[in-house]
Parts: sequence; C-alpha cells; structure tokens
Amino acid sequence: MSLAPDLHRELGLTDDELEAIRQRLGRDPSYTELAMFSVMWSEHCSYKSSRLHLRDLPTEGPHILVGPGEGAGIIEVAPGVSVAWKVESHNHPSFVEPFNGAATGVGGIVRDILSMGARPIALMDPLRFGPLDDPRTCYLVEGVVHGISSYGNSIGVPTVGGEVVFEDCYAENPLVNVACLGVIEERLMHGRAEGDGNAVILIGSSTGRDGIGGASVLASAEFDESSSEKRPSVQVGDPFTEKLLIEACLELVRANLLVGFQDLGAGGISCPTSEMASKAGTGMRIDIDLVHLREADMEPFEIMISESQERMLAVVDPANVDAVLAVCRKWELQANVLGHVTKSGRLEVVRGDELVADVPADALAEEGPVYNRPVERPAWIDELQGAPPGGEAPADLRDAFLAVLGSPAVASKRWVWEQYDHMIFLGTVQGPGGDAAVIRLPGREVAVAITVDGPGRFCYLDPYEGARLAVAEAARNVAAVGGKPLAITNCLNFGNPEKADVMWQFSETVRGIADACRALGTPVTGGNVSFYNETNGRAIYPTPVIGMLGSVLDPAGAVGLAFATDGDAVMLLGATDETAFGGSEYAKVVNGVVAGRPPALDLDAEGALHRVLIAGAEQGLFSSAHDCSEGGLAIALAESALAGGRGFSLEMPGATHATLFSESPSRAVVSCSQARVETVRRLADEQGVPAIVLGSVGGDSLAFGTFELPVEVARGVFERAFQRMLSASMS
Amino acid sequence: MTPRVGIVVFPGSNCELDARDAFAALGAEPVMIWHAETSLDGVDIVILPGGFAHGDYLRTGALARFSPIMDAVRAHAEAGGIVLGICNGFQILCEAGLLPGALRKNAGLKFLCKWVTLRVDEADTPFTARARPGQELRIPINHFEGNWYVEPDVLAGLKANGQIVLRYADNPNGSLDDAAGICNEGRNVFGLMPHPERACDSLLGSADGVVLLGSLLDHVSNRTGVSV
Amino acid sequence: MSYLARVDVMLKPGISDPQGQTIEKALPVLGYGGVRGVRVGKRIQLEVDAASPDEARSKVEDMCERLLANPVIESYEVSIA
Amino acid sequence: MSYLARVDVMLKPGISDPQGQTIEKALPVLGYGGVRGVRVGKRIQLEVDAASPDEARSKVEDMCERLLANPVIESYEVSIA
Ligand SMILES: Nc1ncnc2c1ncn2[C@@H]1O[C@H](COP(=O)(O)OP(=O)(O)O)[C@@H](O)[C@H]1O
Ligand SMILES: [Mg+2]
Repeated sequence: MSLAPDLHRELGLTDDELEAIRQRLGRDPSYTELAMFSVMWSEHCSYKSSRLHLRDLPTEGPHILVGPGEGAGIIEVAPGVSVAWKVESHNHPSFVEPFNGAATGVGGIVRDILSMGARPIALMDPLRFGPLDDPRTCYLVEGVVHGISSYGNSIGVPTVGGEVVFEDCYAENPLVNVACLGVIEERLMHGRAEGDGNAVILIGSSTGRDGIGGASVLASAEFDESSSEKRPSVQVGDPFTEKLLIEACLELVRANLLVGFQDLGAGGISCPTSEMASKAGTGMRIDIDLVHLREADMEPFEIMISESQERMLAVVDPANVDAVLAVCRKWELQANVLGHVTKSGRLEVVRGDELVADVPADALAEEGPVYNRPVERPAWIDELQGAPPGGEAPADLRDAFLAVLGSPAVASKRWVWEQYDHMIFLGTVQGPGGDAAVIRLPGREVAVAITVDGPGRFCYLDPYEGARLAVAEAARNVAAVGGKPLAITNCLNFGNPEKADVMWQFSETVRGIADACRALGTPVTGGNVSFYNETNGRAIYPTPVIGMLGSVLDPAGAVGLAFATDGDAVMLLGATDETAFGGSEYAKVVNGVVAGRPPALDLDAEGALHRVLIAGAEQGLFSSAHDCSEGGLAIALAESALAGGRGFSLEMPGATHATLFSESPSRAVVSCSQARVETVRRLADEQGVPAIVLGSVGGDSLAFGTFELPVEVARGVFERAFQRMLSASMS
Repeated sequence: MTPRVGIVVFPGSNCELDARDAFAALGAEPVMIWHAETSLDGVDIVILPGGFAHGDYLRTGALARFSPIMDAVRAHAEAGGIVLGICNGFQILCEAGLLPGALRKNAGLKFLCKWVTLRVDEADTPFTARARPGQELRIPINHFEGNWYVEPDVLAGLKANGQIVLRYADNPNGSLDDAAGICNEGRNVFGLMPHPERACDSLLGSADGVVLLGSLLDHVSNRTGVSV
Repeated sequence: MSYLARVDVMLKPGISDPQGQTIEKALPVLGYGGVRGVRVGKRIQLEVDAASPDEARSKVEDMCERLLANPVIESYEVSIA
Repeated sequence: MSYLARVDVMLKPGISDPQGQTIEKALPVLGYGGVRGVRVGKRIQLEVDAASPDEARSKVEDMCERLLANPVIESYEVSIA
C-alpha cells in the first residue's frame, strides 16, 4: 500500500523522519506503523529536542537506586526504605478541558509510580495560570482544582502540597504539572519484557478512540465527517478503575506474579510494548483482536495509539497467567492476554491472521530522532537585565506590605487545598500551607519531606540563575522542616524548541539545574519535558518545576513554620542583600516591574544554611523555621505569625522596604526560646552563617518597628484575598 | 482475648487501611472483610470505612448497599451488634436503610478536607461513652456529600430519641440540624461524616478520635467480656 | 425487542438544591436576567430488552425504586421511546 | 411571559462515560439483565421570562453554550413547555 504523499506531515513527522522510518523498515510503513512512529517519535515520547541537554544532569548518588529512564526514580531514604518520585505535565489537555485534563494528569503520574511496584502515597500539584482578574483564568482554576480533587481524592492518594502561580504569560498556556510520591512495598518492578514465551497481558479499562484526534487523518474512506466527533481528543478519567488498578497491581507485585510491567500513557499500547521489548532486548507479538474495545469497528492504528486511560501492560510467566487473571477478576478489572514475548527483537502486531505492523522494537522506543537544535541567546535579554529591577521605595510601607501579603502568589491557597484530601494514610505530619510537606511512610517510623518550586520570573530574567535559585529554594524548603535534601525530579515547561532563543533558555536552565544539584548533592532522578507551551508566538516564561525530596528520620522532630511560644526569640539566619529585587514579588506588585537580574545565589552559603537548619532541627533547638522566599523577610515573618496565631515585635532599628521585601536567597526565619539563642548562634557561626536576633514572638500585632498592624487584619487579607479575587472575576 | 473489628472493603473504599491501623493501635484485632464475602465470621464490631465505593457513581453508597456482605451487616445490626459507618460508610448505611436520611452535596458545592469541632450531644451511647455530655472533639472531615437530610417529621423523632449523637460546632456543609453523626433507634448502628481514625495520633493534629473508637471497644469488651 | 428508556431524577420539591442555586446566582452575572427556579438533576439513558413498552417501563421503574433514585430526596420520571 | 425550559446535557458520543459503564456492570448483579448503553447526564429545569417560546429557546440555548453545558465534551437538548 502506498501512503498519501504528505500524510506523515499531518501526523507531525518530518520528511527526514519518514525517510529514517523507511530505512529502519526497508520499505514504506503501513498506516498502522506510521501512526505508531508518529506517537513514539513525538517530542513528548522521544525527547528528541531535549535529550542531548538532559545528558548533562547529574543522575547518580549512593542513595539513587533508579535514575532517569524508567517510570520513576527510586531513592533509598533510609536503610531498606525506598520511595519513587516523579513529576509529569498535563498542560495542553488541561487548557482544552480543565476538569478532565487535570484529572487524567493525576491518573497518568500515579500509574508511572505504580509501574515501579510502588504504592502511590502523596501528590503535589504545581499549577500556573494567567492573571486572576481574567474570568477565563477562574474557569480554568476552578476546573483544574476540581479535577485534581475529584480524581486524587477518589483514588485515595492525598494531595499534600503544590503551587498556584499567576502570570500573564500563562494565560493561553496554563501549566498543570503533577508530582507523585510512592513507597516500595515488597519489590521493585521494571518495565522489561524478559523471557521468550512469557505472556503479555493488558489490564484495566477498555480501549476506545480517546486522544487520537491528531491521527484522524489516517481514517480510511468509510469514515464520515463525524470522524473527528468519533475520536475525541479529550479523555475522561475514571478514578474508580484507577483505584482498582492500584490495588490489583500491588497485589500482583506482592504475590510476585509479574516479570515486568509498565503503564500506558502517551503512545497507548505502542509505548509499553515497544519500550519493554527494547529494554529487555526481546520482541513481542500481540493480537489486537484480543484487546477489550469500548467501541465497534476500531481500526488497527486506533487500537495501537489510543490513549484510553487506566490501563497497564504486564509480562507474566505462562505458569502464572491464571493467577494473574484471578486477581484481576477479584478486583473486577478486565484483563486480556494479548500475545507473548519473542526473541525476534520486533514488535509484531496482528489482527486475527493479518499482520498489521512489524517493526523493530528499538526503532520505535530507542532510535527516535535526536536533534541538536540551534541555540541562541536572545538580544532582548540584555535590555531586560539592564533595566531597573523595581526596588524603589513605596509611598506607604504598610500599604505595600498588605499589597504583597494579599497578592495572588502570596495569599493563602486554603481555598485550593481544602478541596484535596491531604490526610489519608495517616502520614501527613505536615500538609499544605507550610514549606515542605512531611509525610510519614505507612507502617514505618521515617518520613520524607517533599516540595515543588518553579520561580518562573527569575528564570525569565536569567534561565541559568533562575534554575539554580529554583533548586536552592526547593532544597531550602526541605531543610526548613528539618529534612535532608536527597534528590530531585523536574518538569521543564518551555515554548517552541524549534526557536533558538527558547532552546537557549532550555539549555541554560538545564545547566543551572545541573550545577545546583551537583553543589547541593541532590541528583536528578527523572522528570518530564513539556515544549510548545506557546500561543501566537508568545511563549511562557521558561518554567522548570523542581520537585525536591528529602529524608526526615524522626517525624516527631519535624519543624513547622508557626510561631509557637510567646517570648521566643525571632532570628534571621543568612545574609540579606538589600538590592535583590529583580523578579521579586514586591517589584511586580508594588512597582509593576519584572526586570533586572534575579537575586545572586551563593550555593555554598545556601548549603551552609541547610546544615544549620537540619542540625538545629535534630537538636530540637527551633520552635519554628520558615524560609524567606516570595515577599522576602516581611512575608516570612507574617506567615509564621499567622500560622501560630500570635504576633511578634521587631527590635531591629528602622526596617525599610529593602530589608523587608528583598528576596535575597539562602535565608530563613527561626524562633527559639531565649535560652537557646546562644546555641543557635554558635551552630550558625560554625557553618559561617550570619545569625541575628530580630525581635521576639508575642502580642496580637505584627510589629515591624517602622509600622504595625493587628494579626487579625493581616489574617483577613491573607486568608480571604485568593477567594475574593476568584469570585470577583467570576462576576 | 481482644475485640475483633471487621472492616468491610468495597471496591473503591480507601480508608480501610487507616481504620485498620487506628484500631490496631488501640489494641483491637482488625479483620479485613471483602465486600463479596457473605459472612462476618463473628467479629464484635463492623466498620464501613470511608472512600468512594464503586466510585460514588450514580449516588454515594447507591451501588455498595447491594454488595453480598450487606446482608450479614444487616443481620449483625438487627442482632444488636455494633456497626459504624465512617463518611462513605455512613452514606452506605443511609442508602441501605440502616440509618435514616440521605447525604446531599455540600451546601458550598465543594469537597471539604479540614479540621472541625464536634460537640457530643449524646454521651450515653456505646460510641460516645468515654465522652462528657457537651464535650468538644477536634476531628477532620473529608467529603463532598456530607449534607445530611431527613424528612421533618422523622427529624423530630430522631431528636426526641436523642439519635443526633454528634453535632458540628460550626456547620461546614449545610447538614440538617448541624448533624455530624447519628445512630439508629437501637443505638447500635452509628454513622458520621468526620473521620475519627484520622484523629488518633497527636503527631497528626489530634487524638480526640480515640474517645469515639475507644468507647466502642470498651462497649464490646464489657459486653462480651473481651478486654482491650 | 429493545427500547430506549430515559429516566429523569430530580431532587424533590422543597429540598434545597445547591447546584441549581449556584447556577441561578451565576446567570444574571452573565447577563441573563429573568431566570427562576433552576433545578439540577440527573438524566439517565438506557436500552432495555422487553416484550412491550409497558414491560420496559415497569422494568425501568423497578430499577428506579431500588437503585436509580433515592426516595428520601429524589423523585423520578420514566419515558420510553 | 414565563416559560418552563428543560435542558438535557449528555456526554457526546465517543466520550467515555465511566459512570454509565459502572452502573451497566452492576445491573445484571441486581437481577436486571438485557440493559445496554447506559449513559448518565444532567437534567436542568428552569423558568425563563421571554416574549415567545422561540425567544425563550434561544435564550436557554445561549446559556447552554456559555454555562449549562461544556461544549467540548457535552451536547445538549432544550425543550420549552
Ligand atoms: N527533565 C528531565 N530530567 C531528567 N530526566 C527526565 C526529564 N524529563 C524526562 N526525563 C526522563 O525521561 C524518561 C521518559 O520521560 P517520560 O516520558 O516523562 O516518562 P514516562 O514515559 O513515564 O511518562 C523518564 O524516565 C523521565 O524521568
Ligand atoms: Mg517556603
């Protein structure tokens, strides 16, 4: 059969890519094969634009059991205790249909974690939207939050933290990233199809025409106009089936009935079949007539690339097939033996006795194109960095404080996280609202601290510095609760990689992440790249979202951000650069400026601060600890006060906007009993970290010295701002 | 010998492990019971845990009440045995007719996961014996359908019989008469929206849930001579 | 024979309907005045095998009584096509 | 004049309906065989002020596009009484 001349282009494959496919096959691909290549060689699945750069990331460390390349990274947080940690993006689907886009985003990352044999025990949702005064934004916020809430709550995985950020650049390209933490129960699983003759079993939902809108051009003549209607690009999540899938798969892993397994996500059945065979150096032969279909007369290409949700592919020793099917039946899950593992090194797809695809597994999974895209530092960056950062003094310091406290980025996100079950599994020692979440692992006495951070404004001003700041802030959040930063996962959200300036932002970002991770000893265990977040030529800020994971060996010793005791001393750890306003919340909110250079970061000073925070927590010195980030010292103090429901008074002379709102990094506000001030000082001195007493906890007002206001006034602004802005622009 | 607590697991339940761990920590012996079973094999207490049985599709609890195990649960209840439905379990007991009323979407049309304060308005039940009348308990809620409703005349009867056991100090979901937890006329079947199993460890924010779960264990220990 | 059945399940009159109220509040904001009494319920479609429309109807009504509606708060209507 | 409008919102064909599928799977267990194609949607009732049935209809269809239905995945039918 000969293909229409530019069919491949409509499928997003270049002429060169088609030629490469011809060479691998030694012939023209069939429609079905072309569809399979189009998804497996897509940017999303093949990493063709990012792979060269990602190689520079440090991925090894004594506690890293599995690095990039599998469903999720695996980190040993304590002897014999391992966790899986991974972040994924679901940006575009969430823009098209916020509720289902976000819901299926949760489902996807949860199956990644599950594919390692780990029980998913926590989610985090870094979210980015356009300006909050735009009704469209509010529609998206409501839909995305409801989608995450209804899916995550139903499958019984707590959503313990996240981010909600608002910038104009995300208006047409909202970012919905989701991170998931899992704990290895019995044994680690791998996505490998070992063992000639082993059975290949598809478990879970039936397969429909979900998410193949793009490939509709392959529809053969008998399909009428409504074919696009027949192939909705929107996928509806089914959390109930996902929950059954989790329990059934974990039971299969516990019973050691699986040789290997992998989730189905982008690429549908084409992905795990080719990847598992390729990783094991084997082949696979499957009959798609055995796939449990949701709709009649589906064509082979539809079955092979359908992205129907809630499915897993398992490779099983023939002797165990009945046992596997029995477990699936108990959990009321569909399970079908599709075929078997071969030695051929090829993925052979038959329908009945017709061979519809026959391609080398490596060609699909491993030999996708790799591009060294042009990289060029954009001219506009110099102008941007040269401009004043917006650190001018405000007309009124108190008003400025309230403006920053009530800005969408800083104000409490309670409206969001109260819609998430953040307590199930009885492990949430610290949940949303703090620095890092502290999650005690089920049935174990150790906990992990997890956080997600992605300072897009800093990265826009300087991708390299911004990326380092992102890693530093994430690690600081973990250290603030007393956790030892161990490893990161990351989601790299960018514009169009075919543009040299976007690729420059990307390469600079990866370089920054790599340097910071080396300096802080936190290797990269994996992540995800999302390109083409761009509309009408307008790209988002370069937005690397860093998911940092640390260990907390004594959960009871974890430190919270809330001021706890009247009379405690309030101390600032770390040096303040009073000029660090580039990309700061103050500059944006008070002076309407996003320009200049981001705050200068010294990674040695950062590491030293972390050592002080961790040691102080271990020795039980702190009543509270909270890192300084958005809004600087003023907001850090206010958040600790509001969380503790008690005020403070600063004794330091003449606190100016520069002292209070500068966002110089590597700083934290701690409180401790007066008796311990000297011990804290000594601890800080040993690490070369400046430590000064700012004042003391107590009273019912935030007394900054140069101005002051009642705790309850601040609370009203902080707690109500977000919902007020939401409902305001709904009306 | 220690009280045996049977925890019924429906497809889509998700708080069964939490219930298991909370009761185990209180010295009871948890027994997991799959919904397709037909026997409770002699457990002292039956728990219908929280979650989303059958995805909460159609209506919360609508499909779960037809599970095979529910006949045994009904028989246990009719024989005076203790049955406790937590959150989704409460919804299932209402759908099954073992407790009066039905649970509608929260008045605010939002899922709510937060700490609330409950007031014990009936301290003379097996579920609240450890509490003082009027005692306040800090226990989290976690639901979208916790807005309890019952016909006015039925409500009058329930109040007269003191079957509204727990009330919200500050009604979060529009529930009729601020009801957070109720019991049947025989005072052996209980349902509540809040999650006492999530409040049995001060490291997690509160241990007030022990008052309620502990009361049930006391009750069966005294009655059957088993001890905790 | 197979019949297409439509079931409409609504909250009983007098039982407050937060979904309806929310929509009713949102409509004026979007510029739709003069809208009252918004009620939101479920519409369930199904194909039933039966010998006659009447048999189909009684089969579906039976499902409503036992499963599709909750008599405490909901009322239902069945139509057979 | 005021008109009673009924709006039926259903998922478009091809969009999977997990809720419908789950109910369909449960029915045989409850002794209801021979039921297929279960789909669950929304039924919305409202009273609209309008000069004519046609005006009422176009007003409501307008609301469907903007608020009552999600055109990306749902289709709707309006009937005016
Ligand atoms: N930004 C990144 N940094 C490091 N590894 C990455 C990054 N993006 C993707 N990877 C790794 O590449 C592999 C493929 O990524 P992805 O397609 O997201 O995994 P999955 O197939 O589970 O969705 C994964 O192991 C992932 O960890
Ligand atoms: Mg922080």
